[in-house]
Amino acid sequence: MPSPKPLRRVLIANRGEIAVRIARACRELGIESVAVYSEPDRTALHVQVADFAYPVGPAPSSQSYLVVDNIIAAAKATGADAIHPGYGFLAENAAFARRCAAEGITFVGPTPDAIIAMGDKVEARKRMIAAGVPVVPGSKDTLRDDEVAAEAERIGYPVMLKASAGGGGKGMRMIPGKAELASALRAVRSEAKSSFGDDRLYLEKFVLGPHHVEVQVLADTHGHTVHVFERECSVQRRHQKVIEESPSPFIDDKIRHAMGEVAVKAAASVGYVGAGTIEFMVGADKNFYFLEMNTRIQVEHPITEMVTGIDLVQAQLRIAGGEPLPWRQQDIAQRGHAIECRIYAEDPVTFFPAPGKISLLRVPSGIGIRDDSSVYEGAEVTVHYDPMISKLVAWGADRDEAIRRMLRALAEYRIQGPGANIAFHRWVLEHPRFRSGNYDTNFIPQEYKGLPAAEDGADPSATAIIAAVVAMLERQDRSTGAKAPAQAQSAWRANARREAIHG
Amino acid sequence: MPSPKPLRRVLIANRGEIAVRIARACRELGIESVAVYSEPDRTALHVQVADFAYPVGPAPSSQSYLVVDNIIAAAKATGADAIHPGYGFLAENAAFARRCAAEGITFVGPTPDAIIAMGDKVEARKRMIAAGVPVVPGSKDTLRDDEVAAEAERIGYPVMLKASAGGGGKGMRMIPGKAELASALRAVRSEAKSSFGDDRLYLEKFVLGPHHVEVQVLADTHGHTVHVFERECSVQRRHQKVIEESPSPFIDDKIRHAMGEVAVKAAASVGYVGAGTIEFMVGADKNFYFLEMNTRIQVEHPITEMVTGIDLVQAQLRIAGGEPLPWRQQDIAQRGHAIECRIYAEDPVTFFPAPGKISLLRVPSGIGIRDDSSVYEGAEVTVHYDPMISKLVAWGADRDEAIRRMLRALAEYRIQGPGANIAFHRWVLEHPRFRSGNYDTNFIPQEYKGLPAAEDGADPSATAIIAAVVAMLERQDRSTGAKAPAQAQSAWRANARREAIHG
Amino acid sequence: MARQQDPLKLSARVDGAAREVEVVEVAPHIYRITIDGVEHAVDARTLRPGSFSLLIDQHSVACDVRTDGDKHRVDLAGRTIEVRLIDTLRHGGVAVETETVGGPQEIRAMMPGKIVTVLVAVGDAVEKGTGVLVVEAMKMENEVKSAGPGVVKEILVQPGQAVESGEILARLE
Amino acid sequence: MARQQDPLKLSARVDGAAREVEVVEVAPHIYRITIDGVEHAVDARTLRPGSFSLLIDQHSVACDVRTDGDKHRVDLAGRTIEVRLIDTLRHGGVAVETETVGGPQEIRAMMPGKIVTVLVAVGDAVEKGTGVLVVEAMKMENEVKSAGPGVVKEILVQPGQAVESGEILARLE
Repeated sequence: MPSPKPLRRVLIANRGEIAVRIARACRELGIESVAVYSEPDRTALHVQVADFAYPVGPAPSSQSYLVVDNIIAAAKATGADAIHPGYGFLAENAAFARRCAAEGITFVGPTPDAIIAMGDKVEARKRMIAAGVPVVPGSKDTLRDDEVAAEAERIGYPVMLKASAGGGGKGMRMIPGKAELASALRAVRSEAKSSFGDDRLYLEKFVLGPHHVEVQVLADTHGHTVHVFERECSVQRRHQKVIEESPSPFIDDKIRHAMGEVAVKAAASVGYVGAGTIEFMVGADKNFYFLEMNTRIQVEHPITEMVTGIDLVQAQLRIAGGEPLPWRQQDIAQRGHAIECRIYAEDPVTFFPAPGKISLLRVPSGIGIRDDSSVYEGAEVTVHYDPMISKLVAWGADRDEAIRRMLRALAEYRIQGPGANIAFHRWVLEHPRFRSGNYDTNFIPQEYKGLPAAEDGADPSATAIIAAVVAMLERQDRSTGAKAPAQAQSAWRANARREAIHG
Repeated sequence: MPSPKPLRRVLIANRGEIAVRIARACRELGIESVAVYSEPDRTALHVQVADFAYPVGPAPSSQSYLVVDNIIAAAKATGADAIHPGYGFLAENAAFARRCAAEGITFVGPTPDAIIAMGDKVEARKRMIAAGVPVVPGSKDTLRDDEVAAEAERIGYPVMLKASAGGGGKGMRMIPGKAELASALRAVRSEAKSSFGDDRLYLEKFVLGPHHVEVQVLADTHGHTVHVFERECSVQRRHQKVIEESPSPFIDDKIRHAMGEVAVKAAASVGYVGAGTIEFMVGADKNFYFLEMNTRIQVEHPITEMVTGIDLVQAQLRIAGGEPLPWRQQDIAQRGHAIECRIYAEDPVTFFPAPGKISLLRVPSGIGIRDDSSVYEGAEVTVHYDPMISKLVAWGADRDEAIRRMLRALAEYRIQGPGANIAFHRWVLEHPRFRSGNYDTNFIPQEYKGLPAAEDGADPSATAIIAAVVAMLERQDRSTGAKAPAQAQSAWRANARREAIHG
Repeated sequence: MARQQDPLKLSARVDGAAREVEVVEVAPHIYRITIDGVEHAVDARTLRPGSFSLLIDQHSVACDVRTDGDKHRVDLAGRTIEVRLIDTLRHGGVAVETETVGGPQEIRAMMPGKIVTVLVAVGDAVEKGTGVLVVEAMKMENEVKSAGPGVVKEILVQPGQAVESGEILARLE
Repeated sequence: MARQQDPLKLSARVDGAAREVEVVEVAPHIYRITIDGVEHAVDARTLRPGSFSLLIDQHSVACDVRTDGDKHRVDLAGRTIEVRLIDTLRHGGVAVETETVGGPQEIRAMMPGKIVTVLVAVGDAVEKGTGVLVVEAMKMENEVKSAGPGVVKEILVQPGQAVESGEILARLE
């Protein structure tokens, strides 16, 4: 790979909010950015905020964002000297990183070897054991369909079935017992294939009452590695992170620093360069085990930026440009508390994806609020990609202030067209178990029984009825689609007006 | 006034972004908020974000927001137990504060006596001299029209003519010499009358090359006063602040702490309670003089919140509720750097107010960006009130990062309908004198000669021509207002399409 | 007010319950709305089609409403409540239910997507909540469940097939 | 491309300069636009009326355009540029100027507001930039200046009077 030189023009091999995030970091560093887009993404926000844009194919990511040749061709055509992969898509694809090097393009991320070492979950487990990093007991290697049942019995249910190439909560499922094995196997293999183009699977012992706590690391090309503290990611639905916070309310400073040191050791053991995340499972007993390393920027990175003041994406670009880290470990400190709510385009009740054209969008702002969005009013949330609309982040001087600020922001958030999980987030943030800070990954599965019918005290149905009546009458004011009842009511209204004048 | 008790329901006697700001602070503290609105403000944002809303009169503020009886009546009708005045309007009206006390309503601010002592600039000067706080030489008392000329001669031109009740950059004018005296006198008296209902004036020596640096203070009802560091406010146009930053790039830590101590002394000398700001004039020689104290929350308070992590409006509400300050002076620290750009609805070239209905609004967001807005898409910016649309704030780990981040945000900011001074802000932030951090209040008057025709390298006119051509052709796609040339071009287009197919 | 016209009488259905509604327009955009005898003073402004700022007895409420015939989906701060409004004058005071009660059940796609697997066969007996098919959309798999007990009568799709939102996937009886 | 139709020929006026423009539509929303001989590949999408996302030779440009007849006010990242487009086929290649050059000058209100003072009297000689009136709007006073030298012929307003945007306040000759 070419020796690091300051980046001049960076192609962003991604879409959505992370592509917007990277374009912003580039602009702030005086680096030009190149967006790539699939056909339905021509008018997507990431295309509008970048300096340049280039098409890479039709809607399916398997024919556009995942096609290495198309991405490389776009980089050549636009004269990009570097590629930032974001997360997902080609972010943890070693062959792609190697291809970039072969083409003389700087890959903003670790070396192909580090990606292979960590990207393959089974490989990583072996490496970590060797490096003396604690790991969760599980299968030594990947498994064929006919091997899974026996291995599951050996480890003992409940077990976790995981895609070897998986990550970010995708391609994994908890299997409580033999009965659920077959359907889980089918689902995870298909999800692994469609999401990562690699359907190899392995099993891990399922730790009960586990916390998912991850540690952010940064490593430069001069051999320096630091950790940027932790993120608590235990609010999960179907193993999908929904809300993250930093610092973790579960661990104390002693464990915090111990995990940080282990994270640095884990990263250094594979010669890691750039921004990466070490995911740990922390048991109720506060013992922590290495789960996996994500060799890329993380969806939830903003909460770390809010509490440390460090711009992680700018750091990625500077590191890729050959700059040394400007901080020693002791220069990095947490201040206050940050929470992230992932706003998904989904039905608020069924959680089914609910795409659509955004007809109204009012995003909260003001003190302590950050919104990393992929959309704008008039944008289309399509069925082709992840349903994440934006990441809403709140910072507070302490955890309680951050929670109350987030609730304020969620109350201001208005979106029409796609569905959105605003009400679900409010339910979580108002839940005593979350408020106490003492929750694990079982929180949602155990506590969530659907949204409560009414909010404390208020009579939402009376308000809803009034809103509906107003909508009916005001709609007729605009005299659109006048129908029988409309006429009747218009007559009633004319009469009302007359009376009002004479009365 | 009633002995402090936790606030339950706060009426916000204001409009625009500060009313929205206060409603947010209330919600975050679990306090109910009551908005008041003039007729054209019925659908203003501050009405929508509050829990309750009550009308206070027609458009002119002299018949609505400034009418004490209407505000008190609104508080009674909605059962508010406290009133937050924001800034401007009744914020520094001692009679109003006294009336609140008489009605048993908590006034979120200092005592009437403190308002009088500081609100009257001439009074304040006397008090500060007595307290040993350095002040700018000037007239001992307010002046009649026939006295001004003689007094100006005595002090020596250039002089500053100021409204005794003035503040916030309003009701003041620099007079270079005798010739300009008459017109300045007329203008300032009328502005003072219309803005403050009090046209008393006084004169001050005009300090050359001055910096406007102000210090934020907080004082509780238990006798504790702290300062929350400074804001540099020297980027002014017609004595109107346009951009503020914190920390000040002009002063060093020694002066920073000295000013902080003097500010605390000044506030304590009048038994100040709540949030207030001591404005200083700092000469090129770094000597500083007390200018005035604003006995209210300041427009530019967010930059202090960004660097200290202290929510000043929440602090006001807690103090009014009788809570002691939770910090000692040594607990308060500055972290990083924050800049505020005031987005005004004005013609980008002439700076004349340019109101209108907002047909498009795209507000920047993402890392380090805060927007305190008074509008939404579809809202009307009326001619009746201040032209400020929003306050855009950028935080960075250092001053350079904050500036580059703000430039990124300004590049994303899109608003159609009213005019906006986006391009002007970009000009300031890109100006070497601003970038150097070594600028005083003469910066704009001396440097600004209108916006540069073209930006570095780019050919904006070619881009503009292309945009115009597209607008012309796409407009005809929507076949609106088809006219002669439209027909011609449509024919041409039909032909083009045919060719494209057969060609 | 001394005199006034007859109020508009409506029956509102929300959360299964029926509520009596009377509406009087006092002035343009100003209404007096009575629900089960409880009167509310309402000041209603349309910010844009379907988006409103309401003042209900001084309470400020922002809401968005999607109207489809007599069905109104009301979004209150992220919480969606469906309200049906029936003009009782028109229906002689009887609210007409249009939802199918009982009878053969249709399993429909909740969103556009691709069929991953069919979990049942024709003739299978299913319980309420039994998984019938797995649909993939937006890179996530979603199990479509039976809304009630029944027997699979017909399966109209097969794995790999793309389906539209609302499309009928299977029939039960 | 082998064959193509005749390009649309336009004359563009921006910053006083006239520039020759040729437009060829290659496909819907895809144009080849030549300005003074320099060719640009343009992919233009309308996000909403007057708001566009352009790709000009791979450069991504977001812009908003307000069109009034042949005048187009183009907003590029907060910078406003006025462009006049004249169909040269229609005008035989001659761009017609409509701005009044010289002649009696009219002083107009730049915004709605209230007259605070009149600074001149009929018969006064004024220079370019001489203050003629003071108008208050949005709580700020703004001096309306003369755009060129002349003599005050007529004053149509008086202090305290409310004026509309564009209203004529005074005439010079």
